[in-house]
Amino acid sequence: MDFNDTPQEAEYRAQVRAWLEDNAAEYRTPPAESWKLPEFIARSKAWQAKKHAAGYTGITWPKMFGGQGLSPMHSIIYGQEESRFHVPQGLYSIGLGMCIPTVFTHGQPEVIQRYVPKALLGEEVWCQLFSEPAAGSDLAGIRTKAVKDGDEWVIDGQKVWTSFAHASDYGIVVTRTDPSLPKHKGLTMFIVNMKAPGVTVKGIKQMSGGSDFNEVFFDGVRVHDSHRLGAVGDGWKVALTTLMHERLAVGGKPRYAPGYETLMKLAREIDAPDGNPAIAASDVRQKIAQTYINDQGIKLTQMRALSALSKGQVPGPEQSISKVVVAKTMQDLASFALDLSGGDGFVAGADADPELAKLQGSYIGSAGLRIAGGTDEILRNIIAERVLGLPGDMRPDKDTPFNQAVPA
Amino acid sequence: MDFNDTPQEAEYRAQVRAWLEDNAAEYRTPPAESWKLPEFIARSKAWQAKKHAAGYTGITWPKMFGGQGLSPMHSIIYGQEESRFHVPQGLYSIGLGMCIPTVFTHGQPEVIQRYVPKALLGEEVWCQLFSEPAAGSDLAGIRTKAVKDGDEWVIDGQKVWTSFAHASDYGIVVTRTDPSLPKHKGLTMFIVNMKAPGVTVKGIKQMSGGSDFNEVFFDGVRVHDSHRLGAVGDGWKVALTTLMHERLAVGGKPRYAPGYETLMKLAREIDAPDGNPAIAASDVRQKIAQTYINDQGIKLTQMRALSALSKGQVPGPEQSISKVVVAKTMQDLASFALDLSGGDGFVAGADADPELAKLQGSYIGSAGLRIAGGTDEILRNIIAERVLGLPGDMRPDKDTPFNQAVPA
Amino acid sequence: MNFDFSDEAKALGEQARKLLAEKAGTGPARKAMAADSPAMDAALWAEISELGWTAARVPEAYGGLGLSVEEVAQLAEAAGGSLAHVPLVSTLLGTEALVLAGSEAQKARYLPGIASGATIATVAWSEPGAVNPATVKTEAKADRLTGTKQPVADLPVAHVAIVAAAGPDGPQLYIVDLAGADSTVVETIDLVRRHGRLTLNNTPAEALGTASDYQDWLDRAAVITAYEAIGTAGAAMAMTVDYAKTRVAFGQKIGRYQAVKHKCADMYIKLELARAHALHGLAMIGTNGTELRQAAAAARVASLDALAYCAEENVQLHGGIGFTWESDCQFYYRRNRALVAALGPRGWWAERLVRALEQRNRAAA
Amino acid sequence: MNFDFSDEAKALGEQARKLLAEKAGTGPARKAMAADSPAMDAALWAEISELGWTAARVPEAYGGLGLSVEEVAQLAEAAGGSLAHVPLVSTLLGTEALVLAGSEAQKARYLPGIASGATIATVAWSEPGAVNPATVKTEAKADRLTGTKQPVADLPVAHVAIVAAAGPDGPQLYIVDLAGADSTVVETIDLVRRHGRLTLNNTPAEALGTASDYQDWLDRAAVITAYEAIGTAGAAMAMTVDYAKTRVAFGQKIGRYQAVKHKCADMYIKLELARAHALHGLAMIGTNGTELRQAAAAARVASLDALAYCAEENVQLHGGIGFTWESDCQFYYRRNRALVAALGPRGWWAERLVRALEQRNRAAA
Repeated sequence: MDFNDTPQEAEYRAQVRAWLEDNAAEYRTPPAESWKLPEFIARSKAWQAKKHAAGYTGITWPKMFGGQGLSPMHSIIYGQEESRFHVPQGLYSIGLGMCIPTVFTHGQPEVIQRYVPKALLGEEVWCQLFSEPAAGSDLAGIRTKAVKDGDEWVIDGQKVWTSFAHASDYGIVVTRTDPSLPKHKGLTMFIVNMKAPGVTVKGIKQMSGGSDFNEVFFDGVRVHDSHRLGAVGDGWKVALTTLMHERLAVGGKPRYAPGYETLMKLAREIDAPDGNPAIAASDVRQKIAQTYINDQGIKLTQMRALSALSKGQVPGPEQSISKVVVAKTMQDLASFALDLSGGDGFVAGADADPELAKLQGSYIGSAGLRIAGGTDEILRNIIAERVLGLPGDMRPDKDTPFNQAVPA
Repeated sequence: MDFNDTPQEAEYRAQVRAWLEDNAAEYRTPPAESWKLPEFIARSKAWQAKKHAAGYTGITWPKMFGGQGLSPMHSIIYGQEESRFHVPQGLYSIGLGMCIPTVFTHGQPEVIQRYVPKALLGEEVWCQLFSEPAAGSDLAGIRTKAVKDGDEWVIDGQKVWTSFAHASDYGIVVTRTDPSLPKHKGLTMFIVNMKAPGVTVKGIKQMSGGSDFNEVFFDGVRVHDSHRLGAVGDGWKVALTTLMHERLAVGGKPRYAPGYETLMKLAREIDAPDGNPAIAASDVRQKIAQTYINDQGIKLTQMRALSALSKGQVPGPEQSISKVVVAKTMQDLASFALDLSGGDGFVAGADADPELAKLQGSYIGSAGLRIAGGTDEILRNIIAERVLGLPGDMRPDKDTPFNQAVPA
Repeated sequence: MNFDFSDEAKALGEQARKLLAEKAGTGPARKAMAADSPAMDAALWAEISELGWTAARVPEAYGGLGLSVEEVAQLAEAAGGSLAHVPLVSTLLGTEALVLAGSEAQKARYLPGIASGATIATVAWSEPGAVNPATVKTEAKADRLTGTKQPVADLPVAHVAIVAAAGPDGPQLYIVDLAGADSTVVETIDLVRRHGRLTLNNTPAEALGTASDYQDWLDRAAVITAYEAIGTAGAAMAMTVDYAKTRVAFGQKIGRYQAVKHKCADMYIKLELARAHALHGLAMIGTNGTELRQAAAAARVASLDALAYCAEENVQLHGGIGFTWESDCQFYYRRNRALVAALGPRGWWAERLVRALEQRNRAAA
Repeated sequence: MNFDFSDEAKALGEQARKLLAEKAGTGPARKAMAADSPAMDAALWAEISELGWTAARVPEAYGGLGLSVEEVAQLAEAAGGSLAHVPLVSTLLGTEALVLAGSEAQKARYLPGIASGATIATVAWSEPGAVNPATVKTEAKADRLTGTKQPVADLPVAHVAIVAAAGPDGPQLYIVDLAGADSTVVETIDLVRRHGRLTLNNTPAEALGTASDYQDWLDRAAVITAYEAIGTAGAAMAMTVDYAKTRVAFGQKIGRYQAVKHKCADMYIKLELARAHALHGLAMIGTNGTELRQAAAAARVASLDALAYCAEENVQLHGGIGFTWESDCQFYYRRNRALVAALGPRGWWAERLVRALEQRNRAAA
């Protein structure tokens, strides 16, 4: 048992590393101040084009769609190496990670030809339009409707929690095309032009003050039938393949989130109630131990999955515990540490103490992380049902026509 | 605000105390060894007769049924004073607390006349036959059936968790008299003679090794229709009034269960990992604090309810949190303290250390307390639904004929 | 047994909750959150002063109503539940210190103004690097104080600060007149309640009681702020319960799911435990009972636990919408941190509780 | 990356689980619980010795198979999951000490017998009043030990005990031949596994390695017993999940209720975290990695947490039936306490983990 690359993996890693050394030199250190949106987009596009030319895009995609036809392990190795640099990140993760695989799996040939190459090259940005105000955890409860009109469909409704909608050229959208069918049956998915008339994008301000998501309003937006993904009424199945790609993404702790070391450092500087440094207090030490066990346990669990990938196997279900552990551990750690720090941890920006400021950000941010991408409650359901085989919750509306379902 | 009796309460307490001083002197100290069943029953009967003669039985019952017609506060004061002595306890608590009130509320006059006085005098012991192997939390799922045969009913089935069934003369039993109706509708309650042919009582050994409950088997047991309690098909409603009497019982921590003082004492004698006495370790101190907050919080909550009673009001719903807090606190404390004590807390009888032995008993016993009289889960449902007004769980079988219900 | 609020206190609480439901709440809190909004709701302050809330605890001899700490608790709970943008709890805490430990002259100087609402008080114990009420480093020399106090709740609107500083026998309270004091605004995680920094540089001050009075005041302050936290936690719980009764997912009201409903039950359980200990604290204050120290510390710890749980799970059970700026969840989530900072962290108070229990056990032995 | 068991270890584990599913489990455990039953299942012991399980870790030079600690972990998990009434884990822990720290002569004397199954080993560190592996008080003077060891797992059937005693440089291991030793049976909360008291009164013993070897052995023992605990916890979880899939209440399988299903999910989460750290420990043993101390301590703590939770909630989710003597829930509930006692409590290991993290941080600085 070891944590080393196989010879093939080591070779690929060396090649990636050499290329990054030559090409990502300007990103060796973080930017002095964070980029404004236009600069972020420009830099993202330039970096994607560079990667594309060198063969580091679509690493796991089939070659026929412009990909490299390599294993997930190659993609992970590239990601590990790239993460040592501060290159612009995130603009393409939804589009290339989820939207385009859905397009080339379910789209018609001309549509694939039109959209996939430009997306991979980074020329066009994509977003995913699934969640709605009344359909969060219960994704199949969406109400945005699409009505056939000749060769076109007319879309009306509202989506929410859409990342990068304001920077996107296209999106994939799930709509309800037949409300007389049960909720999972009457859905259809389309490609939509985000610049089309009738599309309005509005930023959502979060509790943290940041604005990472958007609301998107559709008001009589027209889409040609050629831009349908999958058959009419198959939207739920198509959406599931999209979401499967999401699940493969490793959901660990946010890169800069505080961990047990933060508490260890803080506790050396703060007095416990008995006047000794807090690091000597056993309740603080127990919290350090628990935080290490949770955070490091998830990292190690991810390594188990990587090992399976490395052997060409499909990872087991262990991964599904990742976010539910990481998010609550973040909140508990931040709460404990801020408690310990008294008034200092309550003053905004923590009076220029960067560790405390990070903990404050983590206290707010973790509340969102416990929800985004599946709440703690939904994830426990998934673990219990898909991993342990327990029966699903009662779903009284499952077989009722959508337009006749009455909440129980 | 004070914790004092009102003048009327103080007068009653003084009277009770004087009577107990005169009459319970032999019970001032605990018995050298615990009584065997026949002695326990004999002593219980003698003590009950003495109380009855002095007017301390049926304190809250209407006078027409032989009671004293006094307030719940009087009953509580009597109980508080009696608990300072080690009188035989428990034989009549189910019978007089739950069964007989059901009998005099729902029974026919001749039946009341026949049974209530002897029960109050302690001559006859009663038990309650509700739970079944397939009907624990879901009490309305009982299957024991009663079939009409002329003026009589014939009962077949099995009950479980019956306290004192082996010492009882009579019991009240819920049966299914019409399985073609939905589960709550087809039930009927009867008085049953526990010495009748076809009644078999078998003790249940618990995980603790003790045997506080019984299984009761009914094999063609005949009951005259005059012994029906309430109308045919009204058994659920009748059972609810019985259970309401149970709810009024204050469900606090078992009298001799370890509390925060136990941990405090233990931690002075044990070394923490750093070599200092464990009482100096902040995680131990936090556990002491949390145990105090939970246990004492429940005692104080009960005092809030008593204050309402004392003012002649109906206590609020605060009481409902009692058992769910107390049982888990017991388990957590016992587990923590036994952990702390290493091998010593694992050796049976804890090598003659009475504190550790008590903690071991508490570790096992608390697992039962978290279940008996409503599991943690059922109690949280009750708090959420009855106190906070949240909707009930989905009950797919609620309106289905009992004999056609298929588990979802 | 009479372990309950007096009818008078209940009536005042009822009045307070009714008025604040109308004049305060998350709507006004959202307005107050705006950077350019006033540091308090002056109209509301005038109205509650008029109603005698600030006079409640002030003895009649100083123009007050001479009511008990039970009334103060009711007001604190109402203020906490409504997030009222007024320096009521700060003033009540300052009043309690003056009533407990003030000399005749001090009472005569400050209490009439407090009773009328003209004088706003606050308390200042927290310092950079001093994480609990026992470790204040501000120095007192010949009735002059030197040190930095922050974050101090409601400092931007206060006229007088009750300041904890290291006195001859350990930390104790001092009175500092804020006219002309060096006071600046300090931003905090709580965007509604205003906080400040008070820089003391050989600043004139007057000792308020003894080191022992400071400890006694801490007990009273713990009980009063426990009620404030109970109010805030109760409001967060009510918001969760309301949402669980109406929000539908998977064809059911989400309140039908045990994951949701059991969290609501746990909120209620934690709140009831906090209420029990806080009431115990009030009873001990009212009867000069020997269990005040333990009751106050237990009330503080239990109320902070209830508030943290209610505030955090309120966001969680609202799902995505709960994490938006537009949602009211953030008010409780942020106020949670304000109330921890207001009187020192859970751990310190749990330690104080255990020490009180040990002392009682030693005394009983 | 190859962070996984070897195929060989997996195959041995598969064999062990299969055999023990047939020959051990709660049925035989119930028979073993009877007071007059033998102290071990001799037939099963003969069979597993025959299969080479006790030989797995013994080097080939001493008649063993020379396999790695990965195989030991697989066997420990299978033993823990099946509650097998044999002294397998005790013998594996003793073997590990001999392999790690034994002299040529010591290995030659004991390992061949262990490999063949003729020699049963156990380890004895616990003492009355000594609550963790660092506080042993048994005295070592000129290769003679004086003190009392209890509870010692499998002592009634063991031939040799690896005993921790206070040596010249702190606690370390000694070998005590149990022929003629003063050993009595000690009843414990675990009614299946037998324990004993070993009274040492100037008893001949031989030092096994150094004080530092004792610490290294503790790391290995923590990883091995973590797998035993994972096995037991996994069996308790499986019992809960099976019940939740079949038991019906209120017209639904109880596994549909989120209160039930989320507890099952939490069991799984805790088990996976324990598995991750235990595997980390194995990897560190296999590569002589610098993170062994922290990995071992984390594995110990995480596996004890998983076991306590699975054992306790298994009873809870079975409801009334789970609390009966006839239910199998009690085996896991009681074994939970045995595994805590086996190598010292959670708190001590958490402290050891933090010290290891501090040391690493200092080294990195």
